[in-house]
Amino acid sequence: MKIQVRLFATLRQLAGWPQQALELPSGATVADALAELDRRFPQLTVSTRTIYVAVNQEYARGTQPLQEGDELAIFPPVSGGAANDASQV
Amino acid sequence: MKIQVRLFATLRQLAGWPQQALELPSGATVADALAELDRRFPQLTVSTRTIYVAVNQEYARGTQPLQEGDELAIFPPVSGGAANDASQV
Amino acid sequence: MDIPDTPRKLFEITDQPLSLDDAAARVARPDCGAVVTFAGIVRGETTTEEGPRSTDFLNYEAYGEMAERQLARIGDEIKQQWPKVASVCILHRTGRLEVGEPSVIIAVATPHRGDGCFEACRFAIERLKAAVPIWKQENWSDGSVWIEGPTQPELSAGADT
Amino acid sequence: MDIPDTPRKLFEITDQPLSLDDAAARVARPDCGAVVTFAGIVRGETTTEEGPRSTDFLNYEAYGEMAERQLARIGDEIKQQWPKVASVCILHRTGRLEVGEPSVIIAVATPHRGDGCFEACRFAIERLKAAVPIWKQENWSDGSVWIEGPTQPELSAGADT
Repeated sequence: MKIQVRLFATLRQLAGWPQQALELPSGATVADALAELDRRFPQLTVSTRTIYVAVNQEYARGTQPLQEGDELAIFPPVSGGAANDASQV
Repeated sequence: MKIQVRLFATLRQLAGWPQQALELPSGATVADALAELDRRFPQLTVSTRTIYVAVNQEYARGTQPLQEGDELAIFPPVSGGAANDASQV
Repeated sequence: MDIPDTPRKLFEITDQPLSLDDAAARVARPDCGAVVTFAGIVRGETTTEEGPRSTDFLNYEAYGEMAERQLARIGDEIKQQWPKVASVCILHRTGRLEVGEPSVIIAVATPHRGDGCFEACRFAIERLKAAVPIWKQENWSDGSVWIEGPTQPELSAGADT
Repeated sequence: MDIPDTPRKLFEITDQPLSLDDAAARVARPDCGAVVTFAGIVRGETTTEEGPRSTDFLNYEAYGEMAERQLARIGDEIKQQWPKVASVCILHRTGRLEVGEPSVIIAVATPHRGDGCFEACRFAIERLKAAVPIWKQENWSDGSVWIEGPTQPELSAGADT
């Protein structure tokens, strides 16, 4: 099955692309997709980095099964909002 | 001595004037000024009404002595601010 | 929210329409990342114990010189209570106000959002309603009345006369 | 603060400049007399443990569709927690922001000021910073870095992989 992978912020910059199709075996989970991405794009360092994952724009766990056509977004901890000082603002 | 009396809101409407000079004996207090106003302008009902008094733009008590040229403001409990519902807003 | 070249008044009684963006610009500081504002708006519909009531417009009257002095004092009180507050602006409009227009706008700027901007803004509107010499006249289709706020015994001249 | 004829979005990710008056107009309701707003502003000077630091500009990137959905969810959470809140608007800007510009604006309208508008506005900015997929890149004279917020363990995909 084929899913769409979207990357944001640091991850997008590390990979050099914002969106790409990924072929996965039927029945694959979010964790399987991350392992496949780690193999194909080691510069993403998804296995050692703190990342959030969303499937079809909802936060998801590694155990979640994926479906054909799903949108899998991978991104670092969010830092929107108030101002330019992540630790204090 | 002569002081300036200023009235606001309901009191201004009851009296029909916003500002007027008032002649008082030397040494008169705020309470003396209110008694004189009550005598000369009974429609103000200052003796029975809840009023605030300011002398030279500072809240004042009845015991405060007045000086020549003082500005004595008399007004009802304030109702500025949020919205059109004094009791709840 | 440009920072103006010439400082504008932080505590002002005015007959001109009020703007939140304008108030926020007046408190803007290069080291402030958080601005909280409060706007008091003229309501068209009010729920009362006697059921819904409809307002046509309001008239606000102020003892302008004293009111601005009292507003500045609220600013001083805020800086004592929340020392990280960098700037406070309180604007109150006078004259005729239509439904939907703001009668009062408060803006408080702090470096970070946890530095008291929410608390200080709330404090300002409570203090304003208690002690700043401004009065509103409510106007309905069938008449008008001057609204008197709740009595503040410590401000009443009668307390010791 | 005119009430617009056509409703504007209450939860929006946009590359256009943000305005407090605009956000307040979006939450305006005839029965609401209180509007509280929060604006997060790009600071030019920040005090850090290593001393003062100067920012040139910020870049914000968002996962727009998901971010707007998460913002709307914050609005739902607010209405559950503060049932008297009549309307919530949350706007976040993306792209390049200069010092002094607001990156996020929140507006909350209630009938009266004691109906939760201050508390709900504060809640919204806390939730936004924790869960809405937006990232900022800080740019100084000598480089830039993507800021990562504190980790929310309950959102991390690795929690049970």
